[in-house]
Amino acid sequence: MSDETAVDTVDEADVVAETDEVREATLASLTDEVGDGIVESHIRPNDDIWVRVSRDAWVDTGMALKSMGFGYFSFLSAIDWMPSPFGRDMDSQVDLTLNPPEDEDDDVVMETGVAGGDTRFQVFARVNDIVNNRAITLKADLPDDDLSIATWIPVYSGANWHEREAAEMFGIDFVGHPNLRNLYLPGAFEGNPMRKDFALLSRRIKPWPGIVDVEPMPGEDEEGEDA
Amino acid sequence: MIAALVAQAANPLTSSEFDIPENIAFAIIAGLMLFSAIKMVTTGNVMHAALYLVIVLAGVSALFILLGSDFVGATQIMVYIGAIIVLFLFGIMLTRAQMGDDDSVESERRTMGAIVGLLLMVVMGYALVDGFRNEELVFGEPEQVRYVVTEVALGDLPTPVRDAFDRFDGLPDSTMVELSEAEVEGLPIEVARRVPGAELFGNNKEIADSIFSQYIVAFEAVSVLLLAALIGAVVVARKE
Amino acid sequence: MISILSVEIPYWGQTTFRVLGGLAAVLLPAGALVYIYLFKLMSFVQSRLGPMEAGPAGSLQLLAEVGKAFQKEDIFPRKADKLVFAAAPFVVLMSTFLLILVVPFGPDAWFVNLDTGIFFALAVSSVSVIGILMAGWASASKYSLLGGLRAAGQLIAYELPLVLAVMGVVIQAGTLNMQEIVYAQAEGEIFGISGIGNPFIITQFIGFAIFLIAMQAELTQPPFDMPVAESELVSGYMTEYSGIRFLLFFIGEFATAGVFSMIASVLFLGGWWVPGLDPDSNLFNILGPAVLFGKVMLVTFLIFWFRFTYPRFREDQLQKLAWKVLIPLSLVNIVATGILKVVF
Amino acid sequence: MTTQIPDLSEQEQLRYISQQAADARVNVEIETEGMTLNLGPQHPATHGTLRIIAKLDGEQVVAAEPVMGYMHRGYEKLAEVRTYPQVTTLVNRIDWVGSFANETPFILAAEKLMEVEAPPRAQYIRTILHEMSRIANVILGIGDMGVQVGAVTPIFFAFRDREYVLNQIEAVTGGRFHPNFDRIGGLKDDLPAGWIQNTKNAMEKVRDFCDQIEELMYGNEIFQARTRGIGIIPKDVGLAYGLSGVNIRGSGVDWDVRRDNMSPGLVYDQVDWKVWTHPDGDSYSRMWVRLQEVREGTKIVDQLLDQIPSGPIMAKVPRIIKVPAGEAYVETENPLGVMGYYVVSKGDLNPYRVKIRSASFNNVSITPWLLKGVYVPDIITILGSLYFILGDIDR
Repeated sequence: MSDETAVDTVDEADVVAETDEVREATLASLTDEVGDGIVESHIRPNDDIWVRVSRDAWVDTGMALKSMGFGYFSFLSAIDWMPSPFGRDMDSQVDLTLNPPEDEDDDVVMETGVAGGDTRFQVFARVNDIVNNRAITLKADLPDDDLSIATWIPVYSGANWHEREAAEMFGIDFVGHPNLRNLYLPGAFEGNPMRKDFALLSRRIKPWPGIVDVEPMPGEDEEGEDA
Repeated sequence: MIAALVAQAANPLTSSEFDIPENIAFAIIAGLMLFSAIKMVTTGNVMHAALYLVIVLAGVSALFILLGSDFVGATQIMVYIGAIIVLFLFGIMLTRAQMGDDDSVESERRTMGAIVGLLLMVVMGYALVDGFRNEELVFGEPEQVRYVVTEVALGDLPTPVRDAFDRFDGLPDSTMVELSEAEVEGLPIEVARRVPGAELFGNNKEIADSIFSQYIVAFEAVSVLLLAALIGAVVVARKE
Repeated sequence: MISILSVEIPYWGQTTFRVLGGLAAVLLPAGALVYIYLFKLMSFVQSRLGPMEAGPAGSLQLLAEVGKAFQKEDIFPRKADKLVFAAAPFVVLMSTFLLILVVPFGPDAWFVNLDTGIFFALAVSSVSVIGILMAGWASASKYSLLGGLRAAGQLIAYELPLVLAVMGVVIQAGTLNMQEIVYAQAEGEIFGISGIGNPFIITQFIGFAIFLIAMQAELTQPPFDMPVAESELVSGYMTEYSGIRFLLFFIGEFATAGVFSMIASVLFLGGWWVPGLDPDSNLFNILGPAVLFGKVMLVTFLIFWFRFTYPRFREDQLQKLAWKVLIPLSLVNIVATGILKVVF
Repeated sequence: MTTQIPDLSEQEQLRYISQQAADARVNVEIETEGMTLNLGPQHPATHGTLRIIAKLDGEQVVAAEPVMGYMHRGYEKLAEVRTYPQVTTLVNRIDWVGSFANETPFILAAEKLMEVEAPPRAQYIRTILHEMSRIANVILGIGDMGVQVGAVTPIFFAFRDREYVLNQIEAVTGGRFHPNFDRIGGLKDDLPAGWIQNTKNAMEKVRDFCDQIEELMYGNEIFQARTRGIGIIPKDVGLAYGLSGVNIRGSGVDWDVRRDNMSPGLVYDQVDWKVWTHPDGDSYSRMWVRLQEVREGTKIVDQLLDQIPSGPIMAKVPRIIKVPAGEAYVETENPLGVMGYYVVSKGDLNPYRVKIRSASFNNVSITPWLLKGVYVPDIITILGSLYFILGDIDR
């Protein structure tokens, strides 16, 4: 998942080199603070920085970042890396002919995104340093048998609602959260809707029409009739 | 203008004509007051009790107005309904604004209360009767009565009446003037018509006169007392 | 109003006339206010047209609204205190009808010529508080309760500047009788210049301003409309009302605006009298109501202008305004008036 | 690890101090029986279906808790089963008052993953439309604030002048509310003839609106009395809660994504404009900054209109869009604050995961802290000055 570093144009290279320094320095100072809490990191030059930390270092990393000037809390959420067991089986036939699923093999391979990952669920958050215009995306793996992580509320008060949302949507327990009730869903709702194995009911009932009307590109008027 | 006044004066409400509606009104008001007063002490709902009290007090005010003392009537409305009852309701709403009957207002000493009330009524009734024992209840013959004297008849007035007009120099030509009964003796009704019910009590002028002359000390004493109560209330409320 | 008829009318006939006259004197200005100001002027201020469909330029909209209210279901909240809930709008409206009693419409056109007219008016105007508190409590709704409490607090607070503002006029006129206040203005003179009389708005301008502000608060109109603040308390004490009872509150609001403006016109603008004309002229018995109505429209224009453009105070700011600004100012006004009265 | 302990305690100190400040606003001296007031979900003040459970002591709020979810539509889940172009239709409905601005960050994120860039003309038009939807939204927010404080007229002015902007958006996109006009790699269509001049006229009217509303509302003593010193958000509290846009600039933080963190695909760096801040952090300062932003917005639009280059409006992108695997986060300065999309792609037709970072969600999350100790009427003005759209909270 690290092929984004491929730079196509030449003139961008010097810009890349320059901004890289900033981000490398950020990463370096974070490493100083957190030490071996950092599992993996990834820098997309001139764009963004991802750091994966261990679950135990989650709060420490947050505090370290805050002391480094990343005082702005942007968001916190989670991601389920397990491919949906339903795949695209409810897509319309047109879509499936146009874009046949690439790997037909039945064993579900779990691939994780930038900065890697080992487990199914990953918590990720983003904080900004608004003075120096830096931002960093943090990730932390959650072991499959213990979906819990320490709350970030003592670090960033704004994490409160984000954690509640992640808790109800993914079933993650934020240890130390004062009020981990459902934010959006009714109190008695069963299931965690954002998990990949939570079926989207409307899709199960009625197949999606799919790409029925691909609009012509501007300039190539009305040529796409054959679709 | 003159014609109108003549018409007004020429069609006075004779006593018999006036008394019927007055008495009917009194009966209605008194009945309503009695009913409300009884309901007020028997209802189990504090809010209703306060609202029944409003009816009683409004009835008192209506009776005052019926007797022609509209100043006292208006004061009754302003002080009791506009201020005190509003305060009651305010307090009730702030503290125990619950719907329906409140069992805690049921008191076991109701009979005691009734006895005390009856005794009080007897005492007050006796005081009233005793106080007016030697008074002859004569309507319309106090010392000074209000009369409407019309302009057209001014020239025909006997001297004492003209003197009375001189006394009220500066008043419009035709207005209500206060004359003693003797001064209008024998005047034709077109000239001077008694304003019904406008006896010399309960009007602002007389009340002001008596408060600021005869009862000035009492009035000031009460004012100081009220001021002290006000300051005390502020001190109590602002516990430090 | 009755006495100008030279025929003999029995007492019950007079009473009927008075009741009908009272209804007309309250409801006609209220309707005019709602259509001209609330529907049309407000729309003009807000760059829209307002009602246009019912009748020419929407002139029958008012009837349509009343008809609509009559058709609606008269809903009682389940936990409401039914009797009090039902009676509350009538109490509010009753206060308005009691107010109209003492307003003179011409030299001989009045309902009751009370000696203590203005005092009576101020007294009965406080009755509407009871109705509002009843509505707020009996609705069994928190919005209503809060609205009722706010209304009571506000109405009590502004009763004072209202009364004190009137005191200046009373001192200057030397009477509480509304009719005689008109005469005092018609026959008065300003610092020796006679002929055009002395509308008290000139000498009692501070009083007039205080009276208008306090009146605005008594009417719970913006910027003093926290009791019905729609963005916080939905509709305050009127929240649970619907249909005909809501209409009664609505009528009460605008009828009271009209009647209060009548009182303001009588006190400060000379009532039914027009400067330069003889107040004793029989003409005013016919013209008087129209003149008064014109003055009412002037006063209400001010009220509604504020209503359309001003945001609303907070409850504590409103109380501060009453106790710290208006009341001291009106006391100063009274003292100044008293001194000037003695001096001149 | 030892070096950060002083810093850490400082942070905690700050948090403690702000918490104390919030507690101190509650008058605990007079104890009366509390009352729980339920504002909403259907309430005139919440312009939508936000519900606020407020525990009152008299008219003072002891604790307030917003309850959302009455309008939760699950766009993050729905986006996972739609193709990339179809997602714009969904996200249009997030902040429905400034719809076009919702599309921009998502499209930019997809473009970033695909490593395509829209042609310059498309970038200019995109920026213009983005800014115009900002204007259309913020105008309404200003008028709405008038309603919250009880003035009925400003909202009508706002609706009237917003219409001019919406007409222009409609003239390009064909949709007043939900343009759905942004495409990966460019725009759906070019500008219609005469649009530039008409838009300039519309901007002129918006500037007139700003002057009018400044006189009618901002200059009013009562408005100032209702908003000054009310709902103060200190800088660091605002940052910790992730407030963005006007709400953080009203607290004196000079941070605007348009200027500081500009994404490729928008051309805010080509024009001359100013980021306004206000040091007070109260309701009034937020509304004041909002008004200045509308003025700046009209300036931006005017300048961009003068500079629009000619050329194509669509880059070469395949007919059926498959986005290469990767992750990208793009945020833009939307009317309500910073809106960002964290898009995870696995090289498929559909995004694998879309995290929508909507501005109002963060902005409203401060309310439990902010509403503590205020009076009931101030709840309304504070909420009005935070200016949120329910769709932007619930998504």
